[in-house]
Amino acid sequence: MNAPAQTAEARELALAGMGASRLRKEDARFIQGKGNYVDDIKMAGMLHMDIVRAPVAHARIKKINKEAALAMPGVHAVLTAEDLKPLKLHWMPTLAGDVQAVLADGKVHFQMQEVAIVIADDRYIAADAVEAVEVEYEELEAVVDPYAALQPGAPVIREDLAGKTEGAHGKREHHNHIFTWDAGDKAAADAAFANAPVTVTQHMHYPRVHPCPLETCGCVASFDPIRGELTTYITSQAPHVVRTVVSMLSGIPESKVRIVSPDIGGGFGNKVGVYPGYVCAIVASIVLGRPVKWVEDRIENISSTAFARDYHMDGELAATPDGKILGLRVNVVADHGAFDACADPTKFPAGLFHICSGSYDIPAAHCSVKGVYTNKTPGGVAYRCSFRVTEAVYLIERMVDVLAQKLNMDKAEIRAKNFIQKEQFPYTSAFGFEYDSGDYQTALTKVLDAVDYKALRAEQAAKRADPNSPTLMGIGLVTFTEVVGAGPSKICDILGVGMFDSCEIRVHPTGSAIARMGTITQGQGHQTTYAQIIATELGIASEVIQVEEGDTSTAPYGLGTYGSRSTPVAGAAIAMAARKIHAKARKIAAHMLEVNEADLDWEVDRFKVKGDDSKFKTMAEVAWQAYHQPPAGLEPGLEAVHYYDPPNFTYPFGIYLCVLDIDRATGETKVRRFYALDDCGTRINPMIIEGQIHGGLTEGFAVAMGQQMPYDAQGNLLGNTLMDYFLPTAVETPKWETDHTVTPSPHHPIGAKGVAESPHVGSIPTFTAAIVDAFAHKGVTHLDMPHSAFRVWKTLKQLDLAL
Amino acid sequence: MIPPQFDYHAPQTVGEAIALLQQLGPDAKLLAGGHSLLPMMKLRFAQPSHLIDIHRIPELRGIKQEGQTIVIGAMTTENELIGSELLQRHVPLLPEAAQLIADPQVRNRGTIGGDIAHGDPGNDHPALSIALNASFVLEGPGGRRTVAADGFFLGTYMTLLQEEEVMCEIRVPAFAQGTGWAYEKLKRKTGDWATAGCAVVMRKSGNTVSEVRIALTNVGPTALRAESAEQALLGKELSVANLQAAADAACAICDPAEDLRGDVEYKTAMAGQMVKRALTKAFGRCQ
Amino acid sequence: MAKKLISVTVNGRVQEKAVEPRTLLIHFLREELNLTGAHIGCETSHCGACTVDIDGQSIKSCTHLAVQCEGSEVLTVEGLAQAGVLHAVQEGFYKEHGLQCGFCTPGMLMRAYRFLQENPKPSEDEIRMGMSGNLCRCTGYQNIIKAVQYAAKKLQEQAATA
Amino acid sequence: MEVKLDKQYPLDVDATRAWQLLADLKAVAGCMPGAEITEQLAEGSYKGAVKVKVGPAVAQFAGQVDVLEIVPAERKMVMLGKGADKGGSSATMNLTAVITPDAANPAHCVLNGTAAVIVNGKFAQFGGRMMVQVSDMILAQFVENFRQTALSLPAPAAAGGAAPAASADAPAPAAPPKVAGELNGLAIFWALVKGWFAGLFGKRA
Repeated sequence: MNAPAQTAEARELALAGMGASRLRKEDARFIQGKGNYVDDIKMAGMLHMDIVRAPVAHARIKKINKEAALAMPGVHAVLTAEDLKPLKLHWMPTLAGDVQAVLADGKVHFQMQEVAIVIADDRYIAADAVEAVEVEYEELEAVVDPYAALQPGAPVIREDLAGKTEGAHGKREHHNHIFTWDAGDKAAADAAFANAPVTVTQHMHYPRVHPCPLETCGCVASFDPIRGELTTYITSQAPHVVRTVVSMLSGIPESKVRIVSPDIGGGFGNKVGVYPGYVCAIVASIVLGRPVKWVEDRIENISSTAFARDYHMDGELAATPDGKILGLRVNVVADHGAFDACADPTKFPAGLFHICSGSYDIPAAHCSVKGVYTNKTPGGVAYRCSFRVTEAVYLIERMVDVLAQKLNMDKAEIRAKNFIQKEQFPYTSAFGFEYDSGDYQTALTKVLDAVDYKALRAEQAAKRADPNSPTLMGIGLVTFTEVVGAGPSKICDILGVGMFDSCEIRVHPTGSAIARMGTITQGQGHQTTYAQIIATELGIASEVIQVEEGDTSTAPYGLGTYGSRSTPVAGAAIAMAARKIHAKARKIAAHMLEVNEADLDWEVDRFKVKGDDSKFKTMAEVAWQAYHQPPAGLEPGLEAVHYYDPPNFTYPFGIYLCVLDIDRATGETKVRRFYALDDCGTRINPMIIEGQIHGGLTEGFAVAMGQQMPYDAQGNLLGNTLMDYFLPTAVETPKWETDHTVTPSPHHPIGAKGVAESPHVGSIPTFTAAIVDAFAHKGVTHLDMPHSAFRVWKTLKQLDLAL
Repeated sequence: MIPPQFDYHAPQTVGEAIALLQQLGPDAKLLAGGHSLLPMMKLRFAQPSHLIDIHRIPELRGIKQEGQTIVIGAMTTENELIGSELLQRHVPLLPEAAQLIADPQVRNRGTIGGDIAHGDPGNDHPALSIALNASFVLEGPGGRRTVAADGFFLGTYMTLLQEEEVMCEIRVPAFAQGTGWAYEKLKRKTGDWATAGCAVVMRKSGNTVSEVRIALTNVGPTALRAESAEQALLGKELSVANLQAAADAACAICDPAEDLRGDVEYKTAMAGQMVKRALTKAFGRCQ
Repeated sequence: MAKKLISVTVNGRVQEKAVEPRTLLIHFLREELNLTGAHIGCETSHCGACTVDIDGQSIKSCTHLAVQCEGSEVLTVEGLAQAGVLHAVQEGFYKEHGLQCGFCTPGMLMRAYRFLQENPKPSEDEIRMGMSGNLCRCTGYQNIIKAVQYAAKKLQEQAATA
Repeated sequence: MEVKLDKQYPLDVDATRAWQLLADLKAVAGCMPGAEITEQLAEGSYKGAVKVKVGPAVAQFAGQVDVLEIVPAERKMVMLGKGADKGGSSATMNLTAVITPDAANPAHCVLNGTAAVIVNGKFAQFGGRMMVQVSDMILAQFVENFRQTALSLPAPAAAGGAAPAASADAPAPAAPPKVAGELNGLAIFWALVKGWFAGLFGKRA
């Protein structure tokens, strides 16, 4: 493959390493229907589990009658909390330090909560049996509004916490209060506001939404009673964490628990948590000694697995009359549902929300987040974002617009004025984050030029001047910074396990290689991109590098894939492991060429003797030597493991601009143009990066324009099928224009920052900004999502703009 | 989401189907395209103990011309409507409107008869058939009868179709030369029901409206014929004022149910907008 | 309830099975025939992940009974490649990065396969409409459209040379 | 989800007979399409069942009805109905029904019903779109049944006279003509009811 005659450039091209738009290795199986998703897995003697769920949001369980269900042919068991009690498995710990009922223990706390499970020969019988389980409820008053939940007389949601005044994150002030978490310097912020010539405030609700991957959650649990070993195939973004939790819960030694994440049909944060269904399937398998499959349906997925967002935010900015921001204050009431099952680093009950000072040099800032129980589904996961960064970016970008409107300043100008300047990096924010690198102004200029921002504003002014214009034109601009790659284990852990990640690389005697990772791809193309990093580091062609993930028995321990951490953390682990191998290879090459290591140069795929191109050894030759006859004193073989504990987060950023037109007759919105410039540092595979950005923008579009979890006053979820829950088709989805700048991360081995979540995080406030901008001339400073035709029309109507 | 158990019957003729309906009683349901019934069964709202699949009855399929009438078999699918040259020539409203229903795959299964007989105010064909002045041929134990579309829809899921009857044909008068038509449907996304919809069939003489039928989708317990709106236009030009008068008259009969698509005010207003758009488009197509 | 004996040709092979009348086609394919390419995404005929081809039409197999397929020809993604050669739509999705997690892909492919026979030279808007019965959460559709365009071009070339 | 209903139904029945019927819950239940009282638990407290059939969908609610208040002087009856179906839905209805005489015509009266209906579970989630329209249809049929049942009662001595002190355990009236056993049972009849109401109110506005 690498004939000596080839030039270095030709050989580099042949490696398909970093920077190459290499086609995906994953695709061959997917395009031929040979993927291996959880529901594709069948095992001998496998039974099917289905779940009896609560029809109401808040009620006592008076009686459960299993008899009719048990009498049905093909039904093997019906289990309730009473049956799990002896095993102490009727409750389980959550990732947020709370407990959650595995099966409702005398009381249901949200609609569709798990009440009982049925295990039967097939899913049809199981479904029939679920209908046959009779549950008597005594309905209780439900609380769906977090503000109402905090009223003195509000119904007690969590009776199991009666008298507990201390939660996992400090004092509990009220029976429905979970925690209050502060960041920043309150005194400094208050001082900034006290003397500020200009202040603005804005209340906004970031609605509850659901990640809704196309594949729902499920698992196949198989307990071998003879070996005492548990194997579980599961839709998890963090199989190693699941193994630890399962071992803790079941008492089975971690060495006898094998968790496998096979192909995952999209995660977007929905598949981070450990759900009651998984636990029940595992218990059922242990109890019955047979494999048990559980796969939820779409209604169960939307209704009972982890939601995202649901932040009620009050933002305040203090500024000078010419628009220099002096201070930021934020107060949040966070609706966590019935159990605190957020998936955040343990020490951060509001995730990394305190990145909410954004891309701006804000001297003083403070935020306070209050977590509250309601009779809604638990969750609060990072839906295609790094823990609560989406909420943070939304808050600050909205606030900057509010300030611009108050000061009658251009929305691009006010951003430029407050940017953290290129030379300020590394920059420590008022909240204590150390931003690694950035060049916001260059990126902003590039975008404004690309879309001819001035001309757009002129067109908008003309439209506004015309009372008969059938449309309103809105321009949304967002200049966001993300914080991803959680994270340094000194501050980031999950259940006490540091948030490092890992890689093990083995170079085989003939020069091909295998790498095993603690992460798990859900469509990001790890098997393709990880190999590209190794190819560049070791001079081995991507084509002959196998990447394996998701099997806890073979892969080194890792915290998994979410929060854009795969490239920043695992990607770094790959480079570091490869460099250990590279160092050993250099020793072997020096020995083979009978020179000192210092006399060797590395070129693409080979070590060359300085000044003599004819004397070299390729990595393949070195590998053979490593297994055949390593130099004295060197152990044979050519492999390495690296656990990478990042020194810091990475801080990708982007400049997004959206132009849309609102139909004054119907409230419908047409996105005319969406321009997304992303800077994710070093780019490993441009094709995949662009694909990730298209996807993130589309999910952002869905959230901003239509997604909602419509609960009524009694806690009924009124939109939990894909008829109502908005997933856009190719027809509704806008065309995306992408662009980029490259500002590598100085602390990351290959300078990469992570990208897949930026388009989601950044696009959502861009759509809202554009919608609000369309009404800005009428004094509108903010409108809550979703910006559905109906809701937009209501605004048109109120402002007397409806045709 | 698994449907409950049932017995399956696949009659070859309408007679067999009716016999089965008589013999099996109210626990038997006809299965047309299945895209309304099967989801209801998966949710266990509907638990019929017998499904009678009328998909294999040749006499219920196909589109033919009988003099000035186009006769559409009740089991004709939406995509067959879209592809029909006969319809494109004589009743272009149907192929055009059918493209706004559901999505490409569902249009391969969804049938015009099923859409009409289901009696769901969200379905599109009820309003279309009213605007087209269509009539339905229903066959039951007592033989065949023909009923007008206008008056067939009694309430939500309630029509003149008796439990032992099968809808056989939809009979549509061919458009006279110069007829204008339009179906305007506001929806949240592909595959959704209408937030509001309006079907119009119209003729003009000179510059005034000489004939017009207006019907509304999903803004009441049933599809609604907007007679008062028709009256507001007959013999008049399609001026801005008359257009508005017609829209206002249509809004006056709207009684939509609030849901995620919008509240009563929005849906009613949107009905008015759809009426205006449909009338304008239809008038422009009149010759 | 009494099972019904059905005879269906799936990917060219005649299959004779006794099924419960309520058996959904998607379960018949996945559970009975172990053809797990078609997926279950929404179960309410909105997402299209279960799309297969029946007698020359794209159908959502989650809302179709196996018994309704008596005597029918069913084609699934597993039957798309001929003699180990990928079909143009499969090649298109690979070359244009038209998939990520891969869950919607079999349904997308089966719809694209049929759509390009209904409309061999589609415009971009026609592709968006033609594929509007299939949801994808990963790609944002832009590359899926490119993939269909790639396949359309290739199929036309094949037709020309044939 | 909650549906508030506030309806006035003019009846061609004198207030006395209308009230006599209204005060007899068992008989009133008989007028509800698909409803029946299965057991008397106590004075003014009954077990009952309702079968609602809407197109292909069927719901069977079993539950309890309690008469909270009977005020003969005002011809007012307040009741609370609670029920649940096996399919995972529950409903409660708090209904106040009052008969007001028609001043103009002693042979006529108006049946006033105000109710707060709360529906939870599957029906709220998936049937919400239909809730108001369906309850309108049910009530309309109920009223027609009520009307005919009332008319079948022996006419009062002095028409339009003060209401006799009726009570919950007044003798049940003669079995009324079976009009509509369940909703959607008789579509043709429904067409008539619709027509009849149209007659009363003029084309619905």
